[in-house]
Parts: sequence; structure tokens; C-alpha cells
Amino acid sequence: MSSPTDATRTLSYVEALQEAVEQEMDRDEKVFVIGLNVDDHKSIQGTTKGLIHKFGPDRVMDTPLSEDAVTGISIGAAMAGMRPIHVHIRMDFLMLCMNQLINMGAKAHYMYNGQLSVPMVSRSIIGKSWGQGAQHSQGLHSMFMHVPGLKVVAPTNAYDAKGCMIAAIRDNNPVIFVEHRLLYYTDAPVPEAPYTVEFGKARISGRGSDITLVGISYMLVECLRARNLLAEVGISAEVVDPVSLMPLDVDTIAASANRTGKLLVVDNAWTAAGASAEIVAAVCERPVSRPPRTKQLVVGRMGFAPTTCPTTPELEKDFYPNAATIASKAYAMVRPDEKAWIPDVEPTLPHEAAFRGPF
Amino acid sequence: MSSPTDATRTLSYVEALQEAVEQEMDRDEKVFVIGLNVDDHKSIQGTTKGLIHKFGPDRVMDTPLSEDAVTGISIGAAMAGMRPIHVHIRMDFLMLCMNQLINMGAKAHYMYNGQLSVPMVSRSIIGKSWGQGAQHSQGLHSMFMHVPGLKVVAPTNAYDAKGCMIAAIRDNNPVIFVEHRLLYYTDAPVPEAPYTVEFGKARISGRGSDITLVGISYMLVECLRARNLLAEVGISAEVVDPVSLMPLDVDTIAASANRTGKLLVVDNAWTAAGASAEIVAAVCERPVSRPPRTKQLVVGRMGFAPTTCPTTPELEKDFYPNAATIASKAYAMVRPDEKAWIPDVEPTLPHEAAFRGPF
Amino acid sequence: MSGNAHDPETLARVYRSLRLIRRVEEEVARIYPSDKIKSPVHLSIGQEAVAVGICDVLKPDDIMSATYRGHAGYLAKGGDLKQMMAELYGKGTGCAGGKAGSMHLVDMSAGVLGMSAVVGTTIPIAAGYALALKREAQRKNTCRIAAGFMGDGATEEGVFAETLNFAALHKLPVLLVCENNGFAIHSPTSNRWATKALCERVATYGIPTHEISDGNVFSIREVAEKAISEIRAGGGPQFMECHTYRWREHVGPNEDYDDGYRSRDDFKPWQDNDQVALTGAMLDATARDAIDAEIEAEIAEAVDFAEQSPWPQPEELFSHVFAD
Amino acid sequence: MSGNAHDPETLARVYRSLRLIRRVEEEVARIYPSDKIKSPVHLSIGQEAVAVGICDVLKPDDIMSATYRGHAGYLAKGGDLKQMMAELYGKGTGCAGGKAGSMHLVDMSAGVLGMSAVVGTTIPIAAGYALALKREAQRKNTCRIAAGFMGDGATEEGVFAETLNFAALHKLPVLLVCENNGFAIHSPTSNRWATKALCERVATYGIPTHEISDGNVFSIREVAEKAISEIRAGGGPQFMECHTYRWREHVGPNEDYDDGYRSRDDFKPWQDNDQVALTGAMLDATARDAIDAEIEAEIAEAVDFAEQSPWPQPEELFSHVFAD
Ligand SMILES: Cc1ncc(C[n+]2csc(CCOP(=O)(O)OP(=O)(O)O)c2C)c(N)n1
Ligand SMILES: Cc1ncc(C[n+]2csc(CCOP(=O)(O)OP(=O)(O)O)c2C)c(N)n1
Ligand SMILES: [Mg+2]
Ligand SMILES: [Mg+2]
Repeated sequence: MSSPTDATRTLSYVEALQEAVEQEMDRDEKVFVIGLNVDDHKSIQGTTKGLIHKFGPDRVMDTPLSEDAVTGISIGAAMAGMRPIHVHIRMDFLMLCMNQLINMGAKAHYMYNGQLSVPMVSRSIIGKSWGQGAQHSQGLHSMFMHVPGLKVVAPTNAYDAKGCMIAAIRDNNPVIFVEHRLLYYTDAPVPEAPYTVEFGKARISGRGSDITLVGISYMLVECLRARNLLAEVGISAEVVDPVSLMPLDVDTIAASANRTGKLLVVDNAWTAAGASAEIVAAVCERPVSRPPRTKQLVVGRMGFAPTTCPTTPELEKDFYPNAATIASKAYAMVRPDEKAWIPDVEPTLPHEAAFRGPF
Repeated sequence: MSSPTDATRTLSYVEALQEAVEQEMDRDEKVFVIGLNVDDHKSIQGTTKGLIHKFGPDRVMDTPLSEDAVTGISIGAAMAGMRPIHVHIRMDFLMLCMNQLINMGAKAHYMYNGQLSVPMVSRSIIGKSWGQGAQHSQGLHSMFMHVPGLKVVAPTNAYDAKGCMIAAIRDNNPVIFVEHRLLYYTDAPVPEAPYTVEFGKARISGRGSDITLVGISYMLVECLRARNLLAEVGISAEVVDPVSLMPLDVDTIAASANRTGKLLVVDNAWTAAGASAEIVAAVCERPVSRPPRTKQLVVGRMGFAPTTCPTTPELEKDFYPNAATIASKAYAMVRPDEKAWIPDVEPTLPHEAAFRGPF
Repeated sequence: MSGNAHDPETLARVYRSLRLIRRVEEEVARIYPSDKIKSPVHLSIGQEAVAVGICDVLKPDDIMSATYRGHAGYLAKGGDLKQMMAELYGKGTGCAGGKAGSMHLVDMSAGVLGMSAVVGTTIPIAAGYALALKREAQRKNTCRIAAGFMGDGATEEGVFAETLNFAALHKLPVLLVCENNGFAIHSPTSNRWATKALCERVATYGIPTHEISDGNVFSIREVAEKAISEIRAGGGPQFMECHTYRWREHVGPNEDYDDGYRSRDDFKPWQDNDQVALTGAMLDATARDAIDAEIEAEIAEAVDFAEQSPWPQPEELFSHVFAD
Repeated sequence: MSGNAHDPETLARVYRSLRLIRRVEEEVARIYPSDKIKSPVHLSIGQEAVAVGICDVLKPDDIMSATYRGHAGYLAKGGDLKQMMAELYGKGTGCAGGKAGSMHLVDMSAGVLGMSAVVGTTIPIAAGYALALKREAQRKNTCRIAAGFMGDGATEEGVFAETLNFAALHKLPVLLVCENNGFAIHSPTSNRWATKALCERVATYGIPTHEISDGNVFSIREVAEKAISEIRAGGGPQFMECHTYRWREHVGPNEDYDDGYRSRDDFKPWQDNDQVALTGAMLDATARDAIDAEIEAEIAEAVDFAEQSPWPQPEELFSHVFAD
């Protein structure tokens, strides 16, 4: 069930996540939340709000700063049939528990030939702006896409956030759940009753015919803005939201790209050996028709600048793709013979500007 | 200096690595080797042979099993001007020190705006066969290609092993040095005098005109074998060895692919968001000429099966690409209208068969 | 040694377990040069007493996890021998269908949680399983426990310290066992440990610790018995450091006393302290011979099973990547 | 309190350092609502005594590393104030050209090794730097040392245990300092520590430890002085656990006593023990006023410098990705 039509209320991404977890904890006593500060008054920006009061400390566990062990403990508990949701307030911190995620979580079911499985969720939040900088801003989802046995989802709106979270909790495999903080305060109609969003199905977020834009995580928002800018100059962009990165719905993306003849993938991450490389390569290597098309598919990628993320806003603004730079690149791909065009817009969205410090 | 012509002797890959390190330790007292068992009688398959006797325990340091701290300690020592070579007997173990490599090693120079640098080498060995299995066989180089600030090299022969190792030691950045164990006992002419092999320059390992095969790490060997098989059926394959993956010489690969019209990248790793995705995407997104070519570039990727590595040879043999499967895939790309062809050859090379247990 | 440890049934059971492990591994070593076992084998020959002393006290539905040096633990906990042998052969009838080899043995029907080839990995996993067992115990009135085995080298990994803290903080029903054989591959603890005060360190987490130096299977068993009953009663984790000695090379079937990193003299006292022989000597010869004969038959049957079993089907490569 | 600690020069210097940090951070807090400092700021207000007591004993060419809560350490070690303020403002004249912000301060000319926003990361880095200093000392006849600061939360990370073992094993000239403020964000140590026996645990590595509970800058300084001279003499690492209290919220400029996770009553004894005030009171008023005035001028100049400084040039985004 994945149609947003029956929703009569609007929730923020934060509320949607919170509701998904609360409903699943109600449904299944095996589900529990674990992570540093999941039980405090800030409740991970509200995403774990109220859970400690309703379910108590056995099911909403604060932890020491021990990402590696807590991941292993979550895996062990999952092997015993529990369903941990392990929360990391920055995706960067997953680097501390790569051994457990990659060498054990991803592999246990296979290595033990099905005798064990690891139904767990690793929630990982991506930071941006306000000086998040080198170590609080990374989108490292491609590392997890690389390794068989892990699923990776990156919902871009509140509806998918709830549906993907419920699906992730019910999934019998480790799921890396990618949450961009700038999406937290975006709203969408979200049904109250529990529902799942199926992994491996991309969404067409906006129809178009001249170019396909694939936006990963927060970059979906920028792609949709770019689509509006492009419309002003008579270019019709189709925007695709992969929703889940592993499994990846190459069919939908490739079909769109084959229709438009142009594919631009914009990731909230570096491009080198990243999700954007995967999508471009996967589309390009598909035999579309035989004999091969006579027209070359034009492809491109955008993502973080090939640098570490600087903290100062003056440099940070060029570190990320935005609607204007995306539109500009799309324009060049669609109209290669015309001179470059850069739309003149504020790079900052209202909810982005609302993201002030301290954090 | 990167031409193998002046070599009058033949060394194995193991000997070449050993010689590179010994010569650099002679040249620069800041260079030291650190890692578990680097000083024992097995001397990391001979690659650290004799170093403990010549340089003593201060420069050839055995360590506790503490990959994360030892990486941080190496980074700290490097910041202070030393040049550590940190040895990991399996690349899989790098997952234990990702935090230090990704969040500190890769970023320090940038984050501190040049005030510090991290001249270190992380040697990581990839295992294959004899039941290496899930946790002793992974080629995880793509994770490191993804993150700016790291260099990644994967030499495929003894000549490049020596030259790349010396270049890595002299490099002022962290270098992930990828060594496939099945290459260890391959020989090549290797000059005695120290020399460097420049990063970011691919090699054409065999000329050809019908298809470009890019072989990463050990897969270069299989690509060269596939080239011979293809020659028997009248297909001329060009084989490219990227040597260094970051920086990556896209120019050479793209030029070759544009010449042959077909590009097949074979990695000693999974393909999803991997080095093979990067190479295919990088080539495809290059504007070759304008107006665009009329012929579609045909691209493909091969790598590990999208599974965890099983230990039993019966399943393991299908986990890896080999000369026959590569030749077969290349054949299908070059002659899409003919029926499938699988050359009938032993999948095992002599030096591979020689790789017996215990390990 | 408690009198209890020597009751005839226990004695016979302990001997049987020690002897089975010893003989299975000797058989593995014998077969190894034939290249039928294409798997790195880390033999426990000489170290059997640790796994046996502890697993003898565990109940069938308790959980045990260990390392790539896991044959002893697997067998001591009651893991299926035929499936183990087939696994070493890489056959489809192996405990993991040939996917695991010697280093990742598993048999959940006997409570053998998977082993791991990355040092230290299973330590938090055992604790995590114990977390689930603690929750289970809140609903039942018995508590299953998890025993997590590790080498001395594993205690140097940060995850060991992290796990101790977490397990003690949450009073998890887990027994952590360090099999201290003095080496990580060829590196002696003196190259790796600042001090030998491992038990003192663990005790600072409020975890009861037990250092057992004599290698005696009944000493180990006696300590384990008390520790396990306390853990089961909700007392939280305990820790055992059992000194022992690896008789063969780190990996592979052979001895390596001529490699220079240790000497046959170091081995001598451990050889004299051979628990298989000493425990066997406590039995009367007839009883012992009967057990020995049974074991030989069992092993022969397992080897035969492994030899006769089919290879896994090629499509098995793609099974169990994801759980449904 | 040693008499030595109270000699007039030391007293003035220590007060100056305490007061500078306090006032700089108060100024940061004052400026913060203007959004000119777009960087997460983790203030050390109330914790100054730890950094000051220790750094006052360090020599200029000794090395100090710390965490994202690093303003105090940076200034105590002699890091440039103007460059720090410009860095917080994201200006090109900042200590890292605007790339580091508040969380990754660095000033190698003052021996301030970079800070890190990932908890625990700098612990082994300080030890690694110390490894290089140990080698250097083999050639010179003095030994520089490295001091590595961390929070109480950082001691829960496995890398802390790993580093202790390595540092003790190799007798590295490193002083590890835990600023125990009782919280990791809002999580109290009681939620995270199985026991409070941190110093006992560290001592099991053979590392001399010192727990200082009174928060007094001279107590800290006195212990540090002895520890550092022993480390310099080749005695190997030492460890200090300094109890302290964070007066403001975890990150940001405000107080948060109404958030429910701690109370103003908890704060009271620490407020009464304010080291800036108490140390200031030991000085005569004229001397103190002179220092205060100097500090105000210095801060005003630094803020002005930050305000007036240009933004980094756009091409700086691409500089220093790789070292030449
Ligand atoms: C994390 C990790 N680092 C290194 C290795 C390589 N390795 C395999 S076995 C071993 C020795 C471990 O020693 P110990 O824990 O004492 O166990 P033992 O082999 O003595 O039973 C090492 C270092 C590994 N498997 N995993
Ligand atoms: C490895 C890691 N995990 C989690 C975080 C999130 N985090 C930021 S500050 C902090 C608190 C750390 O507490 P402590 O070490 O006591 O330092 P304090 O902030 O009290 O100075 C946490 C958990 C982080 N930055 N790094
Ligand atoms: Mg050992
Ligand atoms: Mg704290």
C-alpha cells in the first residue's frame, strides 16, 4: 500500500517517523529503540518523542558512546528475534560501527545459511548547514549499497518516511535508514493507520519529457525546485525519487531516461563510486533495444564537491548542488549548443533558512 | 619514471613490496612499519622480511589487535612528520578503523586548512580461495575512492607494486594500498634502484580494437587471459590497468573505450556503487565530441556476485569473474547478435592453484 | 576440584567431550594434506578443557558464541558433528551448506550462535543475544544465558571494553570467557599487553572475574558452574580468563615449535597437563575404551558423511543473501 | 595546594587564562543570537580550570589535542584568539580559513593539534603524536609531550581502551585527561557507566592515575606538574580524571536548567566553586583589573578582527583536499 491518497492529515517528517515507531512498538513488543539520548527531552529532534514515557527504559534504551558494541548488541538481539532500531544522530558516526554492520550484520544471514537473520534498523541522520562541517555532514549511503545483505532507504517526504520506517522495522534484514535533517520539518499528508512503502519502487515526483532528474535524499527537493526553474525556460524535466537505494528500481529510472534521452543524477553525497555512479552505470549498461539506439543517452552526475565539507557558509554553499546549479547543468545537457544559463534564485529554501543553531 | 625497460632482474610481487619498503626505510628514518605480526618469521608473506633485524622494533612495530587506535596512532605520528606504513593482513579489517580513516585521515589536511597532513600508507591485503569466505575476501576499495582526501592504488604486478609503494610512502596523503594475495607470487622485471610509479596514470596492458577491458587488481590478470581467449575467436580486446583508482585516469580509459566503442570493467569487488560503476559512469558522462556520437557506447560491468562470499570452492568459483566468464561477456557485447559463447578453459591459474592452505 | 565434578556421570561426559574434540581435530589434521578440507583450520588441540569445562554446565537451550577457533566450542555445546565435518569439506549438507567453512560454524538447534573470523566481532553479539534472553526471562521464570568465547587477542579490541561496560550496566546474562593461549598468531601477549591485569580490569566494571591458571577442566567447570548459576539468577555478567596453550600452529594442521617464536620447552608443562589423557586416566579402562570406540565410530561416520555428501547446488550461491 | 602554585606570577597567569576563556565564551554566547557565528558552539564555561590547570604546565612546543568543546584548550594552550574568533565567524582569516568552525580548532604554531567533532577520535591521535615525540626524544635530550583531552563520554569508546593499552605498552609521553562533567549531551554517567571506577580501570594498564574532584585549578595544576615532569622523564603515560561541571547547555549559548535533565541545585556547588572568581579574588584588585581590562581589549580586538575579515575566496573550497 503506497498511495498517499487516503491521508486526511498532514504530518512533518519528524512526526511521521515518531508515529511509525510508536505504532510498531505498540504492535510488536520485540521492537525497541536504542541509542544515545533517545530518551531525553530533545528526543532526537522529536522523532522518539514520548516513547520513553509510554514504553519505559527497557524498550527505549539510552546507551554509552559505544557505537561498535551497541551495533553488535543490536545484531545479537536481532538474531534472538528482537527488532532493534538503533539511532545515530549523524551518519558520520556509522564509521565507528562498520565492522559490525559490514562484517557481521550484512553477512550473518548468508554466512550462516539462513540459520540466523538480523532484523534491525540503523537510523542515520545527515546534517547540513550551520557549520556541520567535515564530520557532521556526510551522506555515506553508497558504502552500504556496495555490500550485499544490507538494504538502504532514503525517504524524502513524511509519507515515505512513515511507510519506509514501518517497512524497515518489519524487514528481516538490516536496513540503513537515511534521514536528511533538512527534510525533518517538511510536511506531507500521512495516513494515520500503519502502512508500508515497498522498497525497490522509485516514484515519479514530477512528470517531464526533456530530461530525467534523479534526486537522492534531500537533493530530491532541490531537483523539484530545479524542475520549476527549468519550466520557466521551456524545459520539461521529469523528477524521479528512488526512495530506496538498495534495492534500487533501475527499471523506472531507465524507462524515464530512455524516454527523455537525458539523465542527471543528483546525490546528497560525493559522486565518486557513489549512488549516482551506480545509477548512471546501471542505466547505461542496460541493453535498451537491439540494434542499439542511434542516439547516445546523455548522462551526468552531481553531488558534493570533491572536497571535505567546510563549515563556513561562504564555502559550504558551493559544496552542495542546489536548484540553480542543477537547473544550469540540466540546461546544458538539454541544450548543449546554447550558452550556459544560471537561474538567478536564492539558494536557500525557507525551511532550510529556518534551520538555525545552536545545532 | 615508470617504464619497466631498465630492469635486469625479476622479482615477485612480494619481493618487490619488501624491497620498496626496505629502500625507503633506508632513505628516510621517518618511515616505519606498524601492524600485527609484521615482525614475525612469516613476515606478512615475506613482504616485511628482514626488516625487524635491520631496523629493530622501534621501526618495525608489532601491535595489539586494536585496528582503530593503531590507525589513529599512525595518523598522529604522521601529523608529527613520521611516515607510517600500517599493515592489515585482510582488507576486511579496515572496517574496524573506518572512523579514523574516513573521519580523520581523509579530512585532517582539509579540515585544518593545510596546517596538518597525514603521510601514511594503509596496506590491505585481499584474500581469495581456500575458504577465505565472507570475512577474509572483500575488496572494499570503492569505499575509500568515495571519500575525498584518500588515495587508493591497486597495483597488479611486481613492477608497479614497487613503484607504487615508494610513491605511496613519499606521498603526503593517506594512501590505501590494495594488494591481492593471488598476485603475490607473480613475477616481473623490477629495477633495483628506487623509482616511483605516478598515481593517476592507467596502463594499456594489451592493445586491441574491438572492446576495452578494464581489470582492477587481480581481475587484470583474468582480463589478460580473457584477451587471449577472445583472440582465438577473432576478437581483439584492449586491456587497461587503472593502477591507481583515486586519482583515476579516466582520460586513458575513455580514449580506449571511444576507440573500441565497448567498455567492460571487471572489478575484484562488488559492482554496486563500486569502482566499476565509477569508471563506467565517468566514461559515459564525458562529452566526447559535439554533436554526440551517433553510435551508442556499449558498457558493462562484472565483479563479485551480489552475494556474500561463500567458503566452499563449489560456490566460490561462481562468485568471482574469471577469464572464461569475462571473455563470454565481452563476446556478447562485441557480437550481440550471435549466440552466447563460453570458452572451455580451466578457471584456475597455476599460481592460483599453488595457493594452498593452511591459508 | 569439587567432589561434584568427579561424579562418574560428569566425569564420563567431560572425558567424552574432551576426547571427541581432540580426536575430531586430529582427524581434521590427518585429512588436511589431502586438500579435501579447503578451509583455514584453527585447531583447538590442547585448549579443549576451556570449551568443555564451560559448555558442560550450559543447558542445551543456552547460547554459545566463539571465534574462528571454534571446533571445540561447537562440539562441546553439542553441535552436530556430521554437519561440521561436511561444512569443512564444503558440502551442501554442512551446517551452513558449505558457506561457512571452519571459521563460521553455526548450529542454532544446539545453541551454537555463529562463529566469526574477525577477531572480537562475536563479543557484543553474545551480549546482544543475552539482552534478548534477559527480556525473555522477565516473562518466564528461568533465564537462559549466553556464553561468549574469545581469545586473548580479542580483549585488545575496543569492542571488548565497550561490551563489558554495557553488559555490566544492564546486568546481562552473559558469561564472557577469554581463552588465553598467550599468542595472537605468533605475537606473544608481552608484545601486546601493557600488563597482565586483565581480570582486575574487567572487575572495575563491577563484573565478577575468575582467572584459572591450571588448565584443569574441572577447575574450569567448577568456576563456571557457580558463575553460571549466579548469572542465571540475575546477577549480571561474569568473566573467566582461562590460561591454556595451543599445541599446533595458529592455523593449519601442524606443530610449529621450530619456527622460533616459541619452544618445545614452553609446551612441555602443558603437554604433561594434557586434560584428555588425565581425565581419561580417572575412568576405568573399560569405560574409557567404550567411549573411545564410540567416538571413533562417530568420527568415521561423520567423515564418511562428509565424503559422500553432494556439493551444494550452484544456485545456492544466491540463496540467503536476504532473509524473506 | 602547593605554595608554588600560588607564586604571584603563576597566579596572575592562571587567572588571566581562566578569565580569558570565560570572557571569550561569554562573548561568543552574546554574539550568538546575531547568527554571525554559524557554527555549533560547545562552551566550556565552568570547565575552564581543567584546560588551564594542565596547559599552564605545558611548554609552548608541547602538543595538546581536544574535542569539539575545545575553545578552552585552544586558548589555554596559547592558540591565537583573533584567528579563533575569525574561524567561528567563518572568515578566511580563521585558524583554518573558515573550514573548521568551532569544532575543529587548530593552531600548530601554539601546539594546538586539531580538535575533532567525532567523540574519541583525537585520543589515539594524541598518542600517535606522542609516539613521534618519543622518537624525537631519543635524538634530543629533552622530551616534548602530548596532552590529550576528552570528555567522560569519550572514555566509553573502545578506542580509549585500545589507546591506553598501546600508550602504556610503548611508554608514550602522553598525558590523557578526562574532563568528567557528568553528562554526554543530556545523558548522565549513571546511564552510561557500569561503575565510576574509571581511574582504577586505567591503572590496570600500569598507568598512574589521578582523580581530582574539587575542580580547583591549582589542585589540577599541581597534579599535572608532577605528572608532566614524570612523563617528560620517560615514565610513560599518565591519566587525570578531573570532575567539573558544564554551566551552559551541551551545545549553544544558553543555560538549560529548566529542561529537566539536571537542576539548578546540582549547579549550585559548582557555581560557588567558580574558579575564575575564586582565583581572581586571590589577586589584588588593581592587578586583577589590569588583567581584566587587557582581556576585554583583546577580545574586542578579536571580535573586530573577525567582523572586519573577508570571507574566504570561493576557490578555497578546493584548496587542501590533498597535500602536495
Ligand atoms: C580484527 C582482526 N584483526 C586481525 C585478524 C587476524 N587474526 C586472525 S586470528 C588472529 C589472532 C587472534 O588471537 P587471539 O584472539 O588470542 O585468538 P587465538 O587465535 O589465539 O585463539 C589474528 C590477529 C582478524 N582475524 N581480525
Ligand atoms: C562518536 C560520536 N558519537 C556521538 C556523537 C554525538 N555527540 C556529540 S557531543 C556528545 C557528548 C559527548 O560527551 P562527553 O565525551 O562527556 O563530552 P562533553 O560534551 O560532556 O564535553 C555526543 C554523544 C559524536 N559527536 N561522536
Ligand atoms: Mg590467543
Ligand atoms: Mg561529558
